[in-house]
Formats: sequence, C-alpha cells, structure tokens
Amino acid sequence: MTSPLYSVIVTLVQVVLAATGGPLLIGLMAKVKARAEGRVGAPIVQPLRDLRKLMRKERLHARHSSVMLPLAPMVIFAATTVAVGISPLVSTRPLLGSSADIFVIVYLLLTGSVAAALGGLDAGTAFGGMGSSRAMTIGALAEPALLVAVIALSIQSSSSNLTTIVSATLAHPDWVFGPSRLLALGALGIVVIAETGRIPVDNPATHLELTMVHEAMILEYAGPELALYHLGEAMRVSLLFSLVATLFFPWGVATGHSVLALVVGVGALVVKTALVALAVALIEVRSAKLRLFRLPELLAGGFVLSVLAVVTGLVTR
Amino acid sequence: MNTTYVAVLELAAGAVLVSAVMTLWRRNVRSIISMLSLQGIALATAAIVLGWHEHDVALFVTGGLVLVVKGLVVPGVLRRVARLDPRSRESRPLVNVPASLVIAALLIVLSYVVTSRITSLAPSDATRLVPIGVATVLVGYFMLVTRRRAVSKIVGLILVDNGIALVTFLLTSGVPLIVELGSSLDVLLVVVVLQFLMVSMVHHSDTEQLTEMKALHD
Amino acid sequence: MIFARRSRVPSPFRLLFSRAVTEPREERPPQVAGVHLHGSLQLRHVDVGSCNGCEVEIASALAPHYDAGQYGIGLVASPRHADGLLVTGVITHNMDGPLRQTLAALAQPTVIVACGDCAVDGGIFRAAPGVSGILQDVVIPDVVIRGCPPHPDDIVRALRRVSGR
Amino acid sequence: MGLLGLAAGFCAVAAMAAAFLARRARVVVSSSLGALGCLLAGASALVTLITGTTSTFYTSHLLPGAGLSLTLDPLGAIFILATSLVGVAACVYCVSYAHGPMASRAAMTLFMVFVLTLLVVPAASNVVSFMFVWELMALSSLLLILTDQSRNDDSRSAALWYGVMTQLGAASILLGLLLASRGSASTFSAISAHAAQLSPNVRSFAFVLVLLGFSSKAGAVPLHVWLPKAHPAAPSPVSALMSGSMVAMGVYGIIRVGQGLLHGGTVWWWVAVVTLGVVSAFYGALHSTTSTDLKRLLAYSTIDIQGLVLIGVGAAGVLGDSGQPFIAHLAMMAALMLVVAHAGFKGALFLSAGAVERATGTRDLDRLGGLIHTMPVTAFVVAISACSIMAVPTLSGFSSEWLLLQGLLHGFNDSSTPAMIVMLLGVISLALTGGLTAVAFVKAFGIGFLGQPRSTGAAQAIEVPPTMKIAMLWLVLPSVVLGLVPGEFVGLVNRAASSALGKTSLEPLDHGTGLVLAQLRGAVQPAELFMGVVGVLLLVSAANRLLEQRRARRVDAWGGGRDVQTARMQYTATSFAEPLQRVFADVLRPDTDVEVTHIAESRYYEQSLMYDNRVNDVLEQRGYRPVINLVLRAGRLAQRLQNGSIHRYLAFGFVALLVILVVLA
Repeated sequence: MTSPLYSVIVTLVQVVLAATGGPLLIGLMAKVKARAEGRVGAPIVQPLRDLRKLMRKERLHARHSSVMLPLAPMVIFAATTVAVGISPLVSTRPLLGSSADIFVIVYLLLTGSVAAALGGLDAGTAFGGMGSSRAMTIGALAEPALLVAVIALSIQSSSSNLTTIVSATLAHPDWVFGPSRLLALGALGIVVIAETGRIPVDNPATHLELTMVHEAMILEYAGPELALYHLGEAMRVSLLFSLVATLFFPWGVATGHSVLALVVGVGALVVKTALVALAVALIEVRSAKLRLFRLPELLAGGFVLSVLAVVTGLVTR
Repeated sequence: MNTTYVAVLELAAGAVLVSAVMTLWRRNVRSIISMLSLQGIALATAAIVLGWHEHDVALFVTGGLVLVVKGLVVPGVLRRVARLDPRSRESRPLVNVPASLVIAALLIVLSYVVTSRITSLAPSDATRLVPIGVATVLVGYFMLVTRRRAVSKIVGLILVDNGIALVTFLLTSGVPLIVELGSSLDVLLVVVVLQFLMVSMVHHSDTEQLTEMKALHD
Repeated sequence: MIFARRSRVPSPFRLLFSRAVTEPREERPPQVAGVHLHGSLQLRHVDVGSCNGCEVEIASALAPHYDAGQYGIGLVASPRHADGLLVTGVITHNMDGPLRQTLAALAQPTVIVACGDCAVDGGIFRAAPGVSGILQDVVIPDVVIRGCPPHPDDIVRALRRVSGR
Repeated sequence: MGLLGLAAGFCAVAAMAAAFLARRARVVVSSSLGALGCLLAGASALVTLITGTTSTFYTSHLLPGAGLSLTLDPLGAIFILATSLVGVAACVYCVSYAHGPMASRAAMTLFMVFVLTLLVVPAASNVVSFMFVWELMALSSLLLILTDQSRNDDSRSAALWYGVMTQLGAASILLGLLLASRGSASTFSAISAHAAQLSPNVRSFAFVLVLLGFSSKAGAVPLHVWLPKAHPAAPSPVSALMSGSMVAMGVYGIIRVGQGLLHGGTVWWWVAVVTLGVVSAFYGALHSTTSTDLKRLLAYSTIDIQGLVLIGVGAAGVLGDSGQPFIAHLAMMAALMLVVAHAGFKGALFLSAGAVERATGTRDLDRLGGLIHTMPVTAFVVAISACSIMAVPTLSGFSSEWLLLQGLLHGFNDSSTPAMIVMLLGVISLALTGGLTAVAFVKAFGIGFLGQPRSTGAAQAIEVPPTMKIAMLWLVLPSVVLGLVPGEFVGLVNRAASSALGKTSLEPLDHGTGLVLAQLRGAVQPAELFMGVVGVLLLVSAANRLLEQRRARRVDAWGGGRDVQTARMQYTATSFAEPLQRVFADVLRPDTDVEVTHIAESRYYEQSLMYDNRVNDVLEQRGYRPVINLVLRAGRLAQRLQNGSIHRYLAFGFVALLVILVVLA
C-alpha cells in the first residue's frame, strides 16, 4: 500500500476508534464501578445511546450566552480529533506524524480545557463560573506535572516527537522498566486522573452543584451541543488513556505498511486502553473524592514524581 | 546480563528515593511505615544485586541483614509503636505537604547538581546512582526537621540512614569495613527505636507530639 | 431472582466476566409522548413539596437492589441534560416558581412523570395549608406512578416503559 | 540605514507637528506621520534581516562629545521590527483615542519622541548616543505616565517609582559601560574589540552593573516594582509601547552588552540571567492570575513573558559557553521570536484594555462582563491574543514556546553542571507558568467579555471607532502569521540570533512554512495542524446542518431553579482566582478582611457582609518599603540639620573643612 494512503487510513482508523471507543471506555468504567458497588449497572454501550438520543433533541441557548457556548464543544472536539489523528496510537505512520510533537498534544489538550472553561463562563451563571474556576485551578496545577513528565520521556529518546519516542522505546525495551519511565508513569497517571475528572479529583457522577468541577461547566448545555461536548470529552479520555498505554507499553503499534500490522495495532490498542480504563475505574472505586484544597497535595506529588523522573533519567543516562 | 544488573540496580535505587518522597506525601502514619518497609526492601535489593555482581560475599550478607532489619523488623516495631497512638495522621506538619514536596524536588535537583561533579571522577554503573542516595539523605533530613510527630521524626532519621547506606554501598562496593559500619549503624538504629519506644510508653497518655513534650518540660 | 453479589474488594477479573443477571425481558413497551429514547432516559428530579417518602423509594429504585441504572435510567443535575421531570409531592407556594423554571429549562421533547399520590392528585396533603396546587395545574403529566409511597418496582417499571427497555 | 534615518525623520517631523499644529490637525497629522515612520523603520529592519547586512551612520553634529553613531545590524533590527509593529498600531490607535490630556501639545510631542527613541535605541552604537537615546526614552515615557491627571495619585506614585528605578538603572548601565570601555573606547565596536584585554573581574563587574540596569528595565523580579504601577497608569498606546517594546529593550541591552560587547563572558553570568528569568516568570504569572485590574494583569503577564525571554537568553549563554553552539542558537532564536510575538499580542491586549476602559469607564474585571455582545471586534482581538499568550497551537506564543522547549530539552544533552541547573529550572518554570498564564487569560477574557455585564458602564458599552479597531486588528497579524507560518519568519530570527551570538555563519536550519529541526528530530507544521482543525470544525458544522434542530431556542440561564437571577450572582475575577490564591497563599500573602454586620434583632441574621481582598506585591511591601522608610528616616534626620539658618550652614562648612584637614593629616 502506498505511504500517503496508508497514513490517511491510519488517521481515520484512529479517529473512528477514539470516537466510538471513547464513549465505550466511559461506559466500561461506569460498568466496573457499578459491579464493584454490587449493581448490575448500565450496559457498556449506554454512553453511545445517550449520545444518539441527545443528537435528536432541541438546541437551547441561555439568554446572555454568546457564540462561545456552541463554539466550546466544537473546539474541544476539533482539538482532540486532530490530536488523536496525528498521534502514533495504532501505527507509527499517521498523517502529519512529523508534527506529532508531544508538546503539540499537550497544548492541544490545553486548548480544549480553555475552551471548556470559557464555555462554562459564557452563560453568566454562578455554577458555570464555579466550575470553570475550579477546572482551571486543577488544570494549572496539573500542567507542571504533565509538561515535566513529558520532558522526562523526551530526554530519554532525545526527541519530543511521539513517533520517535514510540519507535525508540520499541527498540530499547529495557527503558520501559527503568526508574525514570516508571516515575513518569506515576506522574502521568495522576495527571490523567485530574485531566479526565475522575475520583479522587472530581466525581463525574455527582448531582450536587457545590461539589462539581467539570459537571458544573456543562450545566447550560443541552441537546446536540451537549452530545458533541460529551463526545469530545470521551475522545479526550480515550486519547489520554491510549497515550499512556502507547508511551509506556508500545508493543503492538504497527511500524510497517502492512494491513495485518494495522489490525494487530488496533487490537493491541483496544486491549491496552481498556486495561488502563480498568485500572482507573478500580482506583475510583477504592478512593474517596479529595477536598478541593487537598488536591494541591496530590498534584504536587505528581509534580515531584515528574521532576524525579527527569533527574533519575539524567542520573541513569 | 549486565543490562539486567544495571536495570535492577537503577530500579532499586529509584525505589529508595520514591519511597522517601512518598513518606513526605502521605499523612497516614501506617502508610508512611509501609513506605519505609518498601524502602528497606529496595535498599536490600540494591545491596544484594551489587554484592552478587561484584562477587562480594560481605555485601551480599549485609543485603540480607538489611532486608531483615530494615524491611521487616524496624517497620514492625514502628507499627507497634504507632498502634499505641490512636491518632494515625501527621495532621499539621511545620511545612505543609505541597510545599514540602516542592522543596523535596529542589533538594533532589540540588543533590544531583552537587554530586554529579564528584561522581564524574569515577563513572561506573553504580557511582552514577550516588545522587539518588544523597537525595534520600536530604529528604530524610528535611522530614526530620519539619514533622511534628515522634514517629515521623524516627522515620526521617531512618531515611537519612538508608540514604547513607545506599551511598556507601554504591561508592565502596567491596570494602568490608564500611559495610560493617553500615550494618552497625542499623543496630544502633534499632536501639534508638527501642529507646523511643520507652519514651513513648512513659508519655503514653497524650504526649506523643514532641512539641507537647516540650510543653511538659517547661 | 438473584442479585449481584456485593463484594468488598472487587476482582477485576470477576468484574469483567461475570454475567449480569437481569429480570426476564418484557415485551417491548409502547412509546410514551412520542419520545424515542432507545434505552436512555435521564430525568431531573423535582421535589415540589413531598414528605420525602417518595424520595426514599426513588433512591431505592436506583440503588443496587432494584438498579434502574441498568435500563439506562438515571437522574441528572441539570434540566438541560434531562429528558423530563420526575416530580414528587404537592406544589407548595415556595416551589411553584422553581417548578415552572425547571419546566422552561427543559429541552424538547420532554416527558413529565408524576411519582406518588401527592404528585398525581394531591394525596393526603391536597387541602393542607401552604399548598398552592397539584402538578396537573401546571402541566399534565405523561406518566403517572401511583402509591403512597410507590414501590420501587413500580417506579422502575413505569420508567422502563418510557425509556423503552 | 537610509530607510531607518528616513523613519526617524518622519517621527521627528511628527513630534514637531504635534508641537506646532492646532489641536484638531495635531493628532491626525502627527499620528499618521508617526505611523508612516514606524512602517518605514519596520521596512528597514526587514531589509536588514533579509540581507543580513550591517550599516552604519555617523555624525559629530547632533550630539556633543563622541557624536551620534548608529549601526543597524540584524540583532538591533529584530527589536526595531518589534517596536515598529507596536508603533504603527499605537499611532493609528491614537487618532481616535487621543482626547483630553492625551491630545495636548505636550503629550503628543512626547509620544512621538518616545516612538522615535524606541526606534533608535537598538541602533545606537556608541556609549554617548546609546545613553542619550536611552535617557530620552525613559524621560519621555516618564512624562507620558503623568498625562492622565484624572488618576492623579496613582499616576504620580507610579511616575515616582518609575523615575527612581529607571534613573538608578540608567546610572548602573552607564557605570557598567564606562567600565567596559575603560573610559576611552567609545564606540561599541571598539569596546568589543578591546574587551578581551579587560581583566575577567572587571568584565564581570561591568556585566553585573549593566545587568542590574537592564533587568530592571526588562521588569525582572525583584527589580520589577515600577512595572505593575507604570503600565496601568500610562495611556493605553503608551503602555502598549512600554510593554511590547520598551521592556524588550532591557533584554536587548543584556544581549548586546553580554554577548556582543563582552563576548559571552563566563557561565555564571548567564546562570544569573536564567535565575532572574525563572523568578520573574513564576512571580509574574502568579500575580497575573490574581490581579483584577485588566492592565495590572497584563503588566504582570509582561513580567512573566520577559522572564521566559530571559530564560532563553540565559540558556543560550550557558550552552554557548559549554560548547553547544547549535542549541545555544536555538535558545536565542526562541527568545528573540518570543520578543516579537510578545510585542504583537501584548500590544494588542493593552490597546484592547484601553478600548475597554474607554467604552465602559473601568478596567476592573469585577465590574465588566458581556462585552462580546457590544464590542465584538475588541473581543475577537482579546480572544486571539489571549490564546496566543496561552500558547494555543497555531498562534505565535506556541511557536516561540515550542522553540524554547526544544532548546531546553536538547540542552540536557550537555552534561555540564550549570547547563543542567539552567535546563531543569527553565523547564520547571515554563511548566509552572504555562498553567497559571492560562488561568489569568481565561479570567481576563471569560470574566471581562463573556457572561452578563456587572456594572452599568459595562452594560452600556459601545464599540470603539474604526481606527482603533484597525490598530488592534493590525497587532493580531503577528500572532497569526508567526503562529501559522513561523517558517517564513524563522530565517529572519535566525539571522538576528547569529548576529546576537557574534557568529558570521548561519546554523543550518531547514524551514518551509513550519518549524523543522531535522538534527533534533523535532518538527511542527502549524499550517497543516490548523487545516486539520478547520477541517474538523467544518465537518462538525456540516453535520450540524443535517440535524433536525438547526436554530437554538433562547431561554433563561439555568440557575438551579432560583426565581431571581442577577448579574451579581456570577463568578467575578476575584472569585475566579480565589482557589489559586489560596493554594499559593504562602507566596502571595493576600490581605483578606471579612466584616459582618448583624441585624439589630438577632445575631443569626446578617445585615451586610463586606469582603475585602487585596493582593499586594510582597516584594514591594517587604523588600522596598523598609528601604524607603530607612531613607525617609534619614531624610527627616537631615531635615533637622537644615533649619535655614545661615550660621548653621556656615558652621557645617567649617566642620567639614576641619574634618578634611584632620583626614589629610
């Protein structure tokens, strides 16, 4: 198969996987939590059903809202889609793979968070502002850990290009269990939990406005816009989970041009990402939500782990 | 073969430092002690791997000793002490947790900067890891200074000792004298712990916080 | 009927592979109020003046034993996210405005569920002081769940009829 | 050089026009002449950057002593380019903005002089001309701060702080330069040629003096105290120029003297520069998140960005010293690119702040809101510039921060100890400030422009006149161009960086439209990323059209079922930043007072509740105040000595004479 066509296919496969797999991951985590609580729980496909229903509902805009309200979910969705499209998740040859810089991904995710926060402020309600303020605070505290952890990974392969990092890790399997990698994994784990709004940072199932972080920002959204918002967030979850899976366990990522490798890559990605989701769900089951002002402790811990990752990376180089 | 040795050694040294940082992070005394136990095991692993690689029986034996003393006995004793006290949290450290974590990060950077110059004199797989040991010492010392509870202070002291032990293992692998010194330090430590235990028994009722002991003294 | 086992520490393996034990599937129920929900029903619960008996039963309906969640039924925080209202109690003076606000905040199409005798016809509180009316005075409910309080089974059954699963 | 001379001529004519024309014509004529001058200066800078040539101009007439000597090289050109970008906008903006005190003869003249000096400073090439232009720049901006007499106390105190800091800084720079020139060599090229003969200690001392002066101008913490006072006090076009261009002159000075005149010196110089940068970046970012005055927020953000620039400059110095020329070059490029990018977005933001103030009568974010409906163009400018400063991909902030991150990342390849410290500190502070900057600017845009208006002024805002819109939109251009096609611009920065680091040959750097570092296996193609994002957005809106519901129904906002909802229930800027203020309370040390008045009948009901929250500059409070108090006390002591009696003065003279005699004996 020719190279450009192959890249297009890889990108499409990744985007479709994230768009369908993201909601399924959310459903999987809800299912695991339900079973742990002794409930049967909603089926794993429930988030997809919810999306289908929301698509057909009415659009509502708050009276004082501006163009930001419908724009925010679009930006989240678009930024995440591009990030998914260029990351080497299934194969090391997606479209624009040379631009799949790890900082680009980090800042695309930041763009999504910023859009979400602005969307929360747009209607001019108390709860929306509260959610935005809290989400931005958590984001600002998680950002250092994320960026430094990412730099720890880049130092090891002396490139910040994701494709290079993945290929280098495939070539040096001993890196995976090196202390630097494990520390960076710990830091990224904390960041991923914070960025995807799971317990102990945020409770996605809360009904009480005063305890909300992410949910408070979307109180104003309804119908198709809410659907797009949920889809974008689900893709964000799947991107973060699969990035963690791919960066730390790169096996299965297709490197060549063959279709078979692509199929294997898809299978490996699904399994790895599902395992990450399972781990996160189990953490959620086992822990209680932290008070907002205890979060700095958790995130500072992530930051220290990431600094440790950089330093041990330098020491053991 | 060699790469496995290096990987295990790095991992063990990394675990020593991470568990040191984790003791700053966690508030629950029981989980702090678990971290200490983990650190003892990691330290022992480092010693055993080094001893095995250098064909140094003394180091190998010391590793076993460390495993028993620091991995099992000392945490066990501490756990028993901690059980005497119903309040199982380090509630108000002198420096709050996020700040101490950031300071720990700076200490780690500092130790790397300070020691990298020394270690570059005789670079080998083992000496490269010396900064990690120094960082553990600094973190332990920091904990000793900033934590109020007696148990946490003892943990800080043990962290310092573990860090020193790691440095000596890494730098002087093969010198029995130093190794013996290290193990005797451990014995000393157990004595300190026992002594602490007695103190704690005496002031059993409500006076385990050292600041409060000072108030008693006045 | 066997219920999902409560286990303190869940084993990931068991979580993934144990089969959900559900009631035998009933005949596919008719659609209500023209809403095609395809097994997804989110409701905003509004307590307009209930004695909290219905709330206890709704909580049970969502709790592990009856587990309405497995049919895609859930409560949400914002009426914007909801497909309808789940109203309990008689309308008191203070809750009249908030009820209308909540109704206005719903995205169409909607389904209004009156849960408990009070919401349906005022029940024993109908003539009580401080009561300004019953749900029917504001909006005609699409689904009615009788009982004082209604049994969780009844609640789940009624809601499943709406959600279509 | 000829073009630059022409540009300077235009500005001088503009200043004269401002001084002599009648009020109506004055503003329009001088502003347009000034804008033309800036355009010409920009063209001359571009020509220099494209050809890489250096040209000089000398006359002994204009200045006494050594005469006026100007040299235009690529390093200076990039700063002139940044200035001209902001200058054009500021001049055009002035056409409609200038009214009242700003339209006065003095203010317009000073403004044109200020623009002129800003254009000439990077070209001045002997000590006398440099110090002359530098002082003229400081003086004109100082007087411009005093134009707006409506905020009398504020602007006077700001001017005092600014005057003292800038004069001490200038004195320090002058001493440093004299030391470097050994009193004899006057032109920069002569100093540079003889620098090797200076003893290392003298060189270091000279650099420290110069660094003190320039870093105060660059707003580096702890010498930044004047900046958050002066920027808000000045009229908006002036603060745009001060922040976008004048502050960068501090960085220019550090590069010119440290790299150009003293040839890089020793490592610890640059470690010091990086340390200043790290502290500034963090401190500035933190304060910008808690500021509620829009201009003060922007001022602190300027400190933050200048900190990042200094990190780049310092990293370049350290790496250059330890034999990593390519990475050093990269770091310097990142710093220079950030300077130009900053001129664009911060200029735009300051001009927008002026527009907001003009339209609503306030800069207090707690009293703004909903401006996106009434001032769409301003909102657009703020949105794009804020996104750029937050480093949203495909905008200029991202391109430059990406280069900086690459420089720091690959700087780790160097295993020397100072390099390690610098890279670690740089990376950590970039990481810490990134999130804080995002909070600050989400707050600025989200609270200021979205939601509902929080005051009548905000509710009655009307969009500013077209010339102001054009000026603001012009400054959006750099953000977009440097963001989308940085590759087109990288060549110019590349040349400037070579000239900064004193190299004749260019480092090989592949560039198309994107940023490609083939050697370092790093690349970004912002244009393609942007096309991807736009493509997805188009797909989504196309999909939206397929849905049954196309148009949205307008309903009341959902406030939890509450009957009465007012704009006062929204989160304000203060409440938005409150969580972070609490987290960083140890650094910020906020003053918070809560005053509760109970009603007479019962203690359980409150009649009123006053919440007062101030975040003062800790360094000013704890660092400067004690010194000032000490000086004041000394002054009072001296006052006691001087009671106006001629006898006592004569007695002083006599005692002094005696003391001198005793000392000599």
